[in-house]
Amino acid sequence: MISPATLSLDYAAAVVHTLEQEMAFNPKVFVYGEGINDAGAYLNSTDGLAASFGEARCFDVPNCEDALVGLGIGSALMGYRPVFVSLRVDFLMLAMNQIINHAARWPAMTGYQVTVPLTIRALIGRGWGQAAQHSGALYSMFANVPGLEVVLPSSPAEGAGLLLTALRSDKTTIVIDDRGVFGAAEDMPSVIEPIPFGKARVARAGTDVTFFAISSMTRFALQVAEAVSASGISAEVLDLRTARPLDKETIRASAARTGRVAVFDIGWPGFGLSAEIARVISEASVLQRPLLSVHRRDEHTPSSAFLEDEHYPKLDEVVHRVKTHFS
Amino acid sequence: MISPATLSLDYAAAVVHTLEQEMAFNPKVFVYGEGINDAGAYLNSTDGLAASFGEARCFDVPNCEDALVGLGIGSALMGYRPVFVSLRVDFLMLAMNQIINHAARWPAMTGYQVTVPLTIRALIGRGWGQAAQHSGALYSMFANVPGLEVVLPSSPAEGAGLLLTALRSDKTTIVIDDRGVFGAAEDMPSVIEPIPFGKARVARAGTDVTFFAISSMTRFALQVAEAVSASGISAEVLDLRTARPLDKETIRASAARTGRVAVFDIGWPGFGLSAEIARVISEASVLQRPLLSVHRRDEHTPSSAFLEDEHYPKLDEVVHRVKTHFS
Amino acid sequence: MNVTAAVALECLDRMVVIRAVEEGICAEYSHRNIRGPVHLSIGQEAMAVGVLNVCREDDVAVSTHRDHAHYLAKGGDVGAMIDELYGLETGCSHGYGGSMHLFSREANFMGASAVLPGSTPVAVGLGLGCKLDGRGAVAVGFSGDGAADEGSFFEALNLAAVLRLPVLFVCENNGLSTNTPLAARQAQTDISAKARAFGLVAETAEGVDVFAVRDAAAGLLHQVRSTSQPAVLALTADRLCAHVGPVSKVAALNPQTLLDEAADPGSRDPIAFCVGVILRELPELRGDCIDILREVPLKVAAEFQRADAAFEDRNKTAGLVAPPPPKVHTV
Amino acid sequence: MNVTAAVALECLDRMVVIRAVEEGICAEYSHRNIRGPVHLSIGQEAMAVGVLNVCREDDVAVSTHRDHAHYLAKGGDVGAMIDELYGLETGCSHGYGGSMHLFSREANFMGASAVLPGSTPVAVGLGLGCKLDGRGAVAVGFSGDGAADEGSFFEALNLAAVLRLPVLFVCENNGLSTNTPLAARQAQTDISAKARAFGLVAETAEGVDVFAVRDAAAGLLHQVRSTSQPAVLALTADRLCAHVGPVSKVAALNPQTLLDEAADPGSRDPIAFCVGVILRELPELRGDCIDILREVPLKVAAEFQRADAAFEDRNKTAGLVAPPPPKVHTV
Ligand SMILES: Cc1ncc(C[n+]2csc(CCOP(=O)(O)OP(=O)(O)O)c2C)c(N)n1
Ligand SMILES: Cc1ncc(C[n+]2csc(CCOP(=O)(O)OP(=O)(O)O)c2C)c(N)n1
Ligand SMILES: [Mg+2]
Ligand SMILES: [Mg+2]
Repeated sequence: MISPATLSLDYAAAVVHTLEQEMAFNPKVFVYGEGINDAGAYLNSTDGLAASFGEARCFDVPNCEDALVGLGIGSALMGYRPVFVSLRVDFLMLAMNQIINHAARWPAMTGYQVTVPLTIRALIGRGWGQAAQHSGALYSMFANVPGLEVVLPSSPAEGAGLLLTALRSDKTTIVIDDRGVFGAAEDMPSVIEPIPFGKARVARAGTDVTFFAISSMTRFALQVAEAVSASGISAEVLDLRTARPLDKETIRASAARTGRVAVFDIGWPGFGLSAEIARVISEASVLQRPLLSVHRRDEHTPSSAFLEDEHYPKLDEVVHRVKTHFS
Repeated sequence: MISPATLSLDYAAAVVHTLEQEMAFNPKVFVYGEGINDAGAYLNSTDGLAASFGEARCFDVPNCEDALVGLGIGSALMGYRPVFVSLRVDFLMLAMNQIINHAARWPAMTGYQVTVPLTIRALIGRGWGQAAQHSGALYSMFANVPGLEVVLPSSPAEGAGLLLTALRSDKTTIVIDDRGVFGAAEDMPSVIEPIPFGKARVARAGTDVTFFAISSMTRFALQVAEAVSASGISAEVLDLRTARPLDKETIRASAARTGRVAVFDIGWPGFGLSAEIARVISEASVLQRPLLSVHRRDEHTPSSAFLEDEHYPKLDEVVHRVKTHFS
Repeated sequence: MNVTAAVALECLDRMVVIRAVEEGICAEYSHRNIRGPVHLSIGQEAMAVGVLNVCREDDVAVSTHRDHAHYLAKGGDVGAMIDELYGLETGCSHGYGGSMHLFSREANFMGASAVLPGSTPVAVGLGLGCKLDGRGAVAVGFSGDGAADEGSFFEALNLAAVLRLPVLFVCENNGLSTNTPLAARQAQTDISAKARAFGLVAETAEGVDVFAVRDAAAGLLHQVRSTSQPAVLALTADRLCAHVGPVSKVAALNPQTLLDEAADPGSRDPIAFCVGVILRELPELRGDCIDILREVPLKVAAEFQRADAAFEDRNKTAGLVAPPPPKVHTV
Repeated sequence: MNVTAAVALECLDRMVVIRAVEEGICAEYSHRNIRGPVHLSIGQEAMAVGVLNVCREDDVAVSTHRDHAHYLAKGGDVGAMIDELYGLETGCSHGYGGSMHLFSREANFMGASAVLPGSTPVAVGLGLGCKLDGRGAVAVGFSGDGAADEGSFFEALNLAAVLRLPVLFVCENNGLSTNTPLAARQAQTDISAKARAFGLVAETAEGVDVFAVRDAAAGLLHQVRSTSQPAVLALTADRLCAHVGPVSKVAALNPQTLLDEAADPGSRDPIAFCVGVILRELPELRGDCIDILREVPLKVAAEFQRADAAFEDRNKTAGLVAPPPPKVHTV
């Protein structure tokens, strides 16, 4: 059977497809996670891997995040390319000693004689009343740390290409799978090509204002851009793709060109993405207008559907803010 | 014996003095840490507490950071005011599940019906070849998180007043004791007064440029300010004191006044203090000159005295950068 | 059965309340006014009720993602819990907690963590608080067998033992973490034996029999309270429901079905088991049992109706869009 | 003693190399060209040498803050280690690691973590790598008794057991974590018993006798290698030095002193103990022992001189200010 040149896949299928492609290509790649081979586990993003490659290359493990990251570091030091899947980024808090003190630092500690090519996928996302402990977007604490790469794909095709780069990267890479980008399908080449880290994508061209977005907020930013175009505001939307490395050049060039910027973040404001973008811009140039940051409320996520709704930015309100702020 | 109105204390003695004052005043306060009652433990910053208050109120514990923070959270929920002392902030990575998912979130999870008045002191600091795992300044990952307070005193008197506020605060507070502020003594009132969080201190008045500094970098910034004053640059030095809450008003007012800012940070640049300050400024006003950030290199600390020396900002170089950048 | 008639009925009543609330969730969930993950305790009610029935009111408890039974057995208000499930401000956590973070200051139910094994270290701190308070209260920390995969679980046990804190760690072993069996996660599955190796007093008991749980818990609580040393109670029972979501695997509460099922002394349904023990040992309580089985569900159903109406009312101003049909979330 | 003359002398030689390097550190430290915390292994040499002497070259090892003995016993280069202490680019970690992060790719010494119990989970991953490689190599993870306070230590043991990984966890119990005794930190101090409760094969052996360590390690390594199941070896010895800093509590290496001390079969100095065993069981090796004790320190001293000169040289361009007199850091 000849496979078609283009496939239409949703995020989960795109992740599975990419893992299958790379696992077939590179026998050093393997995947593991808590309950990983359960039906529907990880929102279907590991479906069928065990069937295709055997349970030796896609295996279930006990609940022990710290040891599980250690498992990845040690095998990575031996030349393997482990992929640890964590159902929620919040659960990685149990593994911070291994991630920050070990995965990120082991290369430095040896004078850069070793690499730790470990990939950690972790889900984040809003909705369904999961409250404070199950909806965190704790990615900026990783993005602060040298030695790590932090990736936040905005769509299925982006997820595929960026994951492939993670799998091939020699650094420990945290790939944040945002529930907000699951669901809808998108066309992509059947042979996935890697998308380089640190290169933002122009999701929409524009001249008056730049929207820097990441993860599921890219779609949100595009919606805002559409909405304000009617008022004569031409917004450029940049999908940053990776929070570390960050595409400083593109950020600065676009900011210099439009002189007006807004940041669309999935996390908290303080020491977060809008802060980092402000730094990147402010270190090189000046703005004509104050920076606008769009982000979840600076508090832990409530469970109630009513409160949760208020926790996240609302399209109408943001559209209104953008209009008054920049026009 | 009448105690003098003013005492001259170094940082460790100031911390001990503050703890003694508050432990005498409030029987709910107790202190614990690994090896806490060893001679010279924690750079002498717990000296004599067990002798004064008994080992029930200053006790040694096993090496188990996660459980130790849990110990603090649980007793705080019962109305106590525990103080956990960690020799290095890096070791708190083992306790991130308790700190981020529990201490910071328990109030939110209950709809703010409880508070977690826990104080965690953790040392950071450069020097003595301690390499990557013992010299981290991992405070910005705490400052990203609602529900936490993050305090970085710049001197003995500041350490005393800010610690007192931490001990009385109803939130979980991380107090970062920077080795760079130990050593020299400073005068302070013998009865310590609390210093409010979120209020920056003008460490030096100036008109041309604002230096935002924190922790031991305040002294460094003052030295730079002195050095550039000879070239006719009048620098205001603001000691931010707390990274969360941050004194947005003062930051914005000073930035608006001078239009030129530099940030003197003890941590890494990405998603760090200079990022956050850039955000705070950019959200309200514009700069006349690009923001300058002074920080350790964006890599893990090497051990070698030669390499370590290059890892941290050098006075001469920074003075040169400030002169060319702002004049 | 080592209890008075009143206590026997009290235990049954509490279990039926828990079951009725969870059956209410199953019934109402598809209407999509309850929005959020729910981890039911169907099959596990006897563990919560047995332990907490012999606790003092001023003993403090903390729980996990599967906290309904613990909250209710500790004396948490039924209506406030249901309001919480509906996301109302009148909920026991003011709408911030939802199913996984129930809280009741009055009942000394100090909350629940949905991250493993997060509430276990917190229980150690509660134990320290109890000890410092000096009033003889004990902290009870509930966890599952999956939490005992995590290193922090044992770290907490050791710390409590070293500091001699009055903590009863109750590990509810349903043999599963989501769908992964215990033997695939722990090379040695005897959790009490591990606790003993860490220097704690530890026992294993059958968790389907509320009276056996009660006896085991009473013995350990007495030790914990009198010696100020922690103990572990490992209980085994079956999760007769999905890991998460409104899926029960037992027949709905109904006096006749339960009386039939109660005839089987090997039943794994703790309510049928309890009824069976009562009928065999105190047959004169048959009528009381039937009353409980009949009346409790009615009262609970009324609470759901009230809360559902309040949700609709509240949503008139909020105008939330109904979510898509509930998917079975695996975790 | 269950070894050939050659192996006996090899073990002694390795221990003397370790001791000589650490005595060199003590001698040179006050000159302040070695800048950084040093955790010596004086008193603990037999544990490192006994275990690693029976390892294969392709077995991989990781260690802790107290890593000198492990690095050297695994075959790490002496000169490269000393250069590392002096912060030179020629150091085994190119000056990035220092005393606590020695590394040798050639010796399959994969590094060391100075955060508890950080290298233990890493050892589990190395074990997985060994298993996947399928060449019969084993991962050896060294830790102290203080690391076994931490939950993550047991989590790692369990994971290795569940996944059936070839890992030998060597827990060097010197009874202290900085200055806090084991009994003040663990309610039950038998670390092997805990490991067994987690389903691992575990043994305790005397860590002062290099030959006893060797035997115990050989037995466990054979099991680990042939069954691909992890094991724990808990060893006891005394730390005859400060926790950190250049403070030795034994007499400096000297043939006569050691021969005298060797007469005491209860000596806690592993080198004296080893010499004693050799003299009693293979008295014809007396001359070889004396040669080792005399010559090794000279060779090592020459390396210090070379490195010290290189430091001075390098500092001509760097112009580092001499640090204040070394303070005794407690951790
Ligand atoms: C640290 C962490 N890892 C993974 C999860 C996902 N998770 C939620 S519930 C659960 C099962 C836990 O099993 P157990 O402790 O036995 O409780 P049970 O669900 O059986 O009551 C898992 C793995 C989590 N909540 N926290
Ligand atoms: C997580 C963590 N907590 C605390 C420390 C501080 N610390 C450094 S060495 C040490 C003692 C460890 O004892 P042990 O594991 O027995 O090793 P030993 O020093 O006895 O060789 C401690 C507590 C640390 N390095 N890491
Ligand atoms: Mg379970
Ligand atoms: Mg020790």
